[in-house]
Amino acid sequence: MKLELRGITKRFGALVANDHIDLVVQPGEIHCLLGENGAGKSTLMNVLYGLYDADEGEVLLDDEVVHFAGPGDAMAAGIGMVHQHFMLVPVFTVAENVMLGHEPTRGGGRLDLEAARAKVVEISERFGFHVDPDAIVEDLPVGVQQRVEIIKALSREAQVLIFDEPTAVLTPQETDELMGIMRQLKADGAAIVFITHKLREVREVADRITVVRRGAVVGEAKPGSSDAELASLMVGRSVELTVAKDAPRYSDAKLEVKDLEIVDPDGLVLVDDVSFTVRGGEVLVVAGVQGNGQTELADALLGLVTPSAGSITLDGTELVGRSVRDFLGQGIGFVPEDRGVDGLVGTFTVAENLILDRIYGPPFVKAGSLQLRARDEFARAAVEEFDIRTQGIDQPAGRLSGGNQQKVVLARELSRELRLFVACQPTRGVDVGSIEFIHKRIVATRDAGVPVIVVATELDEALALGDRILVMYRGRIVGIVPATTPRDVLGLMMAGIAPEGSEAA
Amino acid sequence: MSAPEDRPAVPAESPAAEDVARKRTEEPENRWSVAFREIVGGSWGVSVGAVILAIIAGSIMIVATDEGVRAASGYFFGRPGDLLAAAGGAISDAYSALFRGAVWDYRADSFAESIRPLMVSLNYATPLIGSGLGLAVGFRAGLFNIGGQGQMIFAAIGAGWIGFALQLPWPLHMLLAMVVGILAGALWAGIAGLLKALTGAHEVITTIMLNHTAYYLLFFLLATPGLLQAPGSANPKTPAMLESAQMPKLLGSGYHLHLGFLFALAAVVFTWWLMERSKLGLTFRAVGENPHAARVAGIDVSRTTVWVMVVSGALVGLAGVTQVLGTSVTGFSTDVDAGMGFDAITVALLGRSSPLGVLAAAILFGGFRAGGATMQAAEGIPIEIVTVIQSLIVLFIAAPPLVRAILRLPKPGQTPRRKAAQPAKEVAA
Amino acid sequence: MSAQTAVRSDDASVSSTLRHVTVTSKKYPVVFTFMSVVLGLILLAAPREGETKFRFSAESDFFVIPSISVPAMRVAWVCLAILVLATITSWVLYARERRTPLVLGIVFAFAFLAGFLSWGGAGSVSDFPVVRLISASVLLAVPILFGALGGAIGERAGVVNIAIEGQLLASAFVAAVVGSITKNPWAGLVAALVAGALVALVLGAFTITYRVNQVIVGVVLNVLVLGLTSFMYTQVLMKNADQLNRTVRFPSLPIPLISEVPIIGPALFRQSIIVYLMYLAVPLVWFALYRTRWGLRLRAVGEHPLAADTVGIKVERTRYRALLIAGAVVGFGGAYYTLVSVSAFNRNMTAGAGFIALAAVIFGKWDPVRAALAALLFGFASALEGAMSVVGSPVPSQFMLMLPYVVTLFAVAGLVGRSRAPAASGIPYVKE
Amino acid sequence: MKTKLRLAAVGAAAVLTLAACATPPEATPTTPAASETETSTETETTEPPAAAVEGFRPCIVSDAGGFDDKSFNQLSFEGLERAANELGVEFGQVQSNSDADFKNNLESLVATDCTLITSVGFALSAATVESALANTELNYVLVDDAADNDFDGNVDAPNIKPLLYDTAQAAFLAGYLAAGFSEAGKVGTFGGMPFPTVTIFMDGFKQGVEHYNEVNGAEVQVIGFEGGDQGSFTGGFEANQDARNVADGIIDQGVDVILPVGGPIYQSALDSIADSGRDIALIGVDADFFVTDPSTADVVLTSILKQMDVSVYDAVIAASSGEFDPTPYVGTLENGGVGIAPLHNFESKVDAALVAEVEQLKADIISGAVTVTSYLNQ
Repeated sequence: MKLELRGITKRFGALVANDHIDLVVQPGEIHCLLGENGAGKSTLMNVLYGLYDADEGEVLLDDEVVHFAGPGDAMAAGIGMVHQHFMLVPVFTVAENVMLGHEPTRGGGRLDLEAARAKVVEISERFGFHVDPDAIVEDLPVGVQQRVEIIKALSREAQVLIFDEPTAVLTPQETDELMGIMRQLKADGAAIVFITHKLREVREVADRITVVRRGAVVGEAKPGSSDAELASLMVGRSVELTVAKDAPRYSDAKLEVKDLEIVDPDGLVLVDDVSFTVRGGEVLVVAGVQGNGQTELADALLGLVTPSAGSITLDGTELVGRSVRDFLGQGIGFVPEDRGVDGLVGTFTVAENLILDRIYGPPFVKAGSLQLRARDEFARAAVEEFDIRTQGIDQPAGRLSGGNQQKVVLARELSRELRLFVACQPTRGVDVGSIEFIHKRIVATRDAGVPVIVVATELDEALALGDRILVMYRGRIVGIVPATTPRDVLGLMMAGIAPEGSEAA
Repeated sequence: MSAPEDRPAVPAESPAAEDVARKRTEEPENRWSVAFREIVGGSWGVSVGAVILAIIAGSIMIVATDEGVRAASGYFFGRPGDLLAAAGGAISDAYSALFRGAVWDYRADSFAESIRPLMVSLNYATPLIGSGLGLAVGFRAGLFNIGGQGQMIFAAIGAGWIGFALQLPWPLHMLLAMVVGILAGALWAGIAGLLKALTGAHEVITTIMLNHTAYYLLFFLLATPGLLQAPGSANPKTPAMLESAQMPKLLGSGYHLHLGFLFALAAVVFTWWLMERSKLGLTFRAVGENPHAARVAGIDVSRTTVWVMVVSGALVGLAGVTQVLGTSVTGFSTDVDAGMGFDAITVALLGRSSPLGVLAAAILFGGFRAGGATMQAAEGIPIEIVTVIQSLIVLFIAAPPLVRAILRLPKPGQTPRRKAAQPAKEVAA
Repeated sequence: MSAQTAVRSDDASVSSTLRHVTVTSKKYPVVFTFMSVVLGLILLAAPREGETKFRFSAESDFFVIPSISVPAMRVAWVCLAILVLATITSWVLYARERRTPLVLGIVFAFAFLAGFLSWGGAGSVSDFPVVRLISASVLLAVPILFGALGGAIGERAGVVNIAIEGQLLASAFVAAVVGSITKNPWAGLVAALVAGALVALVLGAFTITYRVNQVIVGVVLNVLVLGLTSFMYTQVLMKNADQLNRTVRFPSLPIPLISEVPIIGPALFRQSIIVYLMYLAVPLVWFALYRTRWGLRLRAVGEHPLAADTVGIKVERTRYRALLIAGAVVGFGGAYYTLVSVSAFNRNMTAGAGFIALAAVIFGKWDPVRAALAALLFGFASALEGAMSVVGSPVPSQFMLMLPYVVTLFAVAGLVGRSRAPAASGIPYVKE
Repeated sequence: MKTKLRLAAVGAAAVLTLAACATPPEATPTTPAASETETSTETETTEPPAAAVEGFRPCIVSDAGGFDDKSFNQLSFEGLERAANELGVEFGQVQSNSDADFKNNLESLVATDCTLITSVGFALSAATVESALANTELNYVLVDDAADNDFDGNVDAPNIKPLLYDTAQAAFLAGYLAAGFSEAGKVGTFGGMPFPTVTIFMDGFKQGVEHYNEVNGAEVQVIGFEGGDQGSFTGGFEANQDARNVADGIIDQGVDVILPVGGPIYQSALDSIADSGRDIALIGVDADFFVTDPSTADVVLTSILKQMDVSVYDAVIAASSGEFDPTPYVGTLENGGVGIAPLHNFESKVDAALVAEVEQLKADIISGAVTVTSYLNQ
């Protein structure tokens, strides 16, 4: 089926998210929509999918104008979408999620679970997915969850498939597999829209590339274009693609983690016998596919979870069993994985968020009372220093863009006297400009002699930032390797295969 | 409330120029224009509309119960004017009685007499302020404290016992009774907080159960000689509070209003300071808005939960204390809470959980309670009508679009506002 | 390669390859210890004499099981011994990092009850009718159970229903009026369902369409319904009680054969149609929620409305429908008041049952079956209070009246603990 | 958006419709309830009321029970309403929701120029005294309390007439009658809440049964009351499943006479009796149920009368002609303020000898030969 968008314009109040965008996708073609976070790609696709009404313009399927009142219409017309934030009900099983909205029933509205299971098995066998139809979605690794999304789209015989930033949460291997799946779908005659900001992937699979910036199409690129060409087209200026950093100057071992074990309430061992050390002036990247224990390990480094065994010592002080506040008091800076959930109170102002973990004494609290002047002075300075784009320090933090939210968290954590800095996926969902900024700050922290731990799921980031890379798999350390390790070796490690001669776990 | 003179006259020629202008005049522009808009097109208009709508609904009920109207409706087709006149008369009689009972008795001879209803309203508002603040603190911290009844009862037990059983000079006696009462309220709420912190038991369940438990416990204490029961009496009622424990009347014995009202006002200020300016309040709000982020920021969520309930219970306790030491000084019985624990939920919600909002809502409700009695006494209007009007007001205030739709009020912010653009950015991101 | 990240039963899933250790909780032993101490203190502080009689059959039973008399204190001490043994076992298991089996909890509960009842009924002329205890538990639970089912449906769809109390009261009122006018309980029942749904409609209009805070609307609706029904009761019903407030109640319909089964038969199967409907309602609601298309969509809307929207489910419409059905379910509970329990409406006759139902919803972790069990537990505690007061137990009546609430408090704190609401419950769905 | 508005309009309309339903049916001017009360009371007082003095305005304030409590508030209200109607004067009424309302409600009545204010219930005692002392030119009637809050044995204000009822005396007779009537040898009672005004019925009833046992060497048992505050209580004054449960529990013990005390909860007992399928007699309280609620005609053995309507009526009539007499009134068997109602349908079922014994017992109580204890004479 051929998909065509003509002059799509979508406004949110004064903001023009999509400005007369035209796009044509032919059957059997992968059309890449390349653009930064916030360029309006997702908005465009949500218009196409019937989630938003376009203010102007029209959608054509096989040269006929169609109008979608909601996603139901879009799906019925043969459009499927794999959402960036998975549209899966976490407590449902795979089969339930796949059938939701077009459930096979036996008489009286009874669900035909058998049929739904069979469908899941059938599709997953067709593409070699290996997905258990009865697994609860929230228990599945993200990679598998994404397959469920794809199965969901395919189960409705979608002929136009939209992939919205699908690789953000995948391992390199999983990404490769996804590329394979996309090619397979293309061969089956599907029209595919592939939304991303990752240049490597674009060059790998795209048949055509459309670049959007600030809501408008800025041009088409050939699949053969270089990274630098694509990047400058996307951002509008030339971009530094690597992180500039000096050789590390290590001091003594500062952080020592020994035989750490973390058990969840059901008795699953999420972090299993993990030991490592980090020296001052060193960035240790904890790499791995999401859900392999890195989150819990990082949480333990702030006392958010109490390990069932093992020790964490910082400069010789044992921290296990202490409260989060004690951890903070020891000079640990922490950037959580999901800033919206763990990093910020969205309804609080920027100023309030900037002091949120510094309220245990002067200068921001005296005699139980908040010191507004000190707070606001600090906030203004931080906004300046970290280039936080906000209308003012009284703006609710939740209203900021992702990159600026992350800068608020970073500003709060880095403006304290630190003895350890832990950053979990610090650049997730952040625009290119902010990524550069955040990377620079992390490197600066390292250069100041602070031991730094970065949890990363993207190999690019791991390689760019790390001095050493610790790879975790199923709660255990696969190996700790230097940052010069080749990508494919790291990829294998992330899948649990230890290379010859790596540091002992 | 004046016209927004401070509004910048800088024409927005280019976005950049507008940006600069905005930055420079940010504070005054915000404050004045927002207030102006709210009064004209926004929430004030809606509030007035809500009251009007609720009063119309109340009128229907008033007309339905009025004898004169019923008589006139018997011969409606003969003389329709009579029915309308009777209905109009009944409605205006009822609402003027409400006004006379709640705000200003224009029939009274002297100013001193005329102002008395307002004092009655404020007196009724006193416990609603305390309990409303208590619940509001809970709401802001994400806890739904339905336990106002139990906490007020416990405060009453504590304050009441001190109030008649000890011999101390004023004001020491009163202050001691207050402290004990407030602590008792805090303790009873703290149980729910502790249970939540330790076992995760949902506060809605525990506070409901604690309400009933406190009620029967009070009943037991009142019915058992030697405990709270007035000596020599068989009735479940306490003796009168000793003079030294009472909250003196503020304007002489002719008026209801007592010192408790000032304490309630102090509680408004305190709560504002607590929630907006104190460290503890910041942790309360952080836990309420986003417990995950609060934890990461080093805030002990469980401990904060207990503290929230304790503070909430203490404020509700203040309401119980003012009832016992100020309003029902002749002794109290099992319904000392007077349904305030539940009314407080509405008050807190109507006041949007802000201290000033709670104050306003409490005075509104106090006025209804005071005026309701006059409406009944003078016009024989059933008291339930007041309840209905009250709840309709809250419903309508809570749903501005509905009020606008019915009354065809203009929508606020017809001119594009900056705020409108904000969520869009998020969407686009 | 893919086999390692994907999940399949033959291949090892992530969870199965993770090491597993046993986690034990101190909850059971602590609760056991507490309860044992309580009974021990009661027995020591207030020993009583005489025998306690337990009756196991109703008067009209086909099979009559003889009543038994037991020496009260001796039995009570034996029960206490059992409690102590169970407590010790539980601590030992905890020390050995093993979980206390549910069976032990059930044994403990029974022993505690038997001990407490033996003590309470000592020397009384009255006996403990075990059959009645069971039937009263069920009957006292009826409005709460229907309320809880309705509440669970609403919350599953993402609407917190604080207005259960209002729905119960409104439907009790309407059932009384319509039932009295028509002299037909069926008409009253239908009217009650409509009334319940109508209150739900108002709730829906404000919360779904106007996105008003669901708690506000619920709380206010309770007040509104109480005001309106009290108003109508005093202004209309009281003046025409014969025509407007005297219903013909549903008769009790013994079910042939099973109603003759000892103990259970007379307790559970000599009831009115609404009680039988309740027996059916629990599995039916469970089935509807978990096994039908309606239920799947409803739960999806309550957990992740955006996801539901993206697959073409109309979120608001689904919520409205769920609320209306939930309101009708609550309506059954309201009808019970005036069409089964008592033949007339009176002011505020629900007396807070809706709030207990709300507690049952949470207690039951938003699951219809568990919520029903929670309602039954409350019913049981109330029934126990009634039975104890009839035998003239030495506990002051105020404390007896407290019993159901204290039991619930302990059950919630001791046994249930943290619960997880449907993710989108209480949050209006805003689609820009 | 249009559909949304429409939906909301429907919702609002639903609310308004509910409100509009409140219109009482105009076609039925004489309501049975009202006419019954009239007939019941008219038989008891026959003297025509004197003309009221200029400006006489009787008023009444309830306690938290409200005027529809089917108990003292309602009866007092009916007495006042009848007096006012006969006098052709307007009257004022205020219903209290709680303790906190008493003072203001009394003041509201004072402000509407009431000349006689009737307060119902012990809870209003202190507030009434306060109001009476502040408004010495007005008259007050206080139902069910001695208006003696300092317990010196005297009424605290000179312009209050306390109305008290030694209901235990009447309940004693009912207990004796019930014990004699019972074939099962078991009679039962339960109350709404353990208030003294409730337990006094249960207490007198129990004493009556015990007296019967003593006199006749019988062993009739009382189920549901142990004395003091211990007994079966429903925990409220609503006729609902809680009340049903308590009634069912007592009936299940095999009683054949039951005395429910506390406003509407007798309705639960009534339905409980109906569902038990047995012949169980019910004893009414406050008013003669046979008259006030004809649906009880087949089961009501007798009623323990507490003639609040009559004494309030009498007090109002007296005050209307300027003859207000603040002497405390204690309703007893002797002055007819309390008593037991005729047996009506049970006349044929009760042994004439037993009726005679009850009559004799009444005389003995009046003469003091038999003493009945209650909180009023302790």
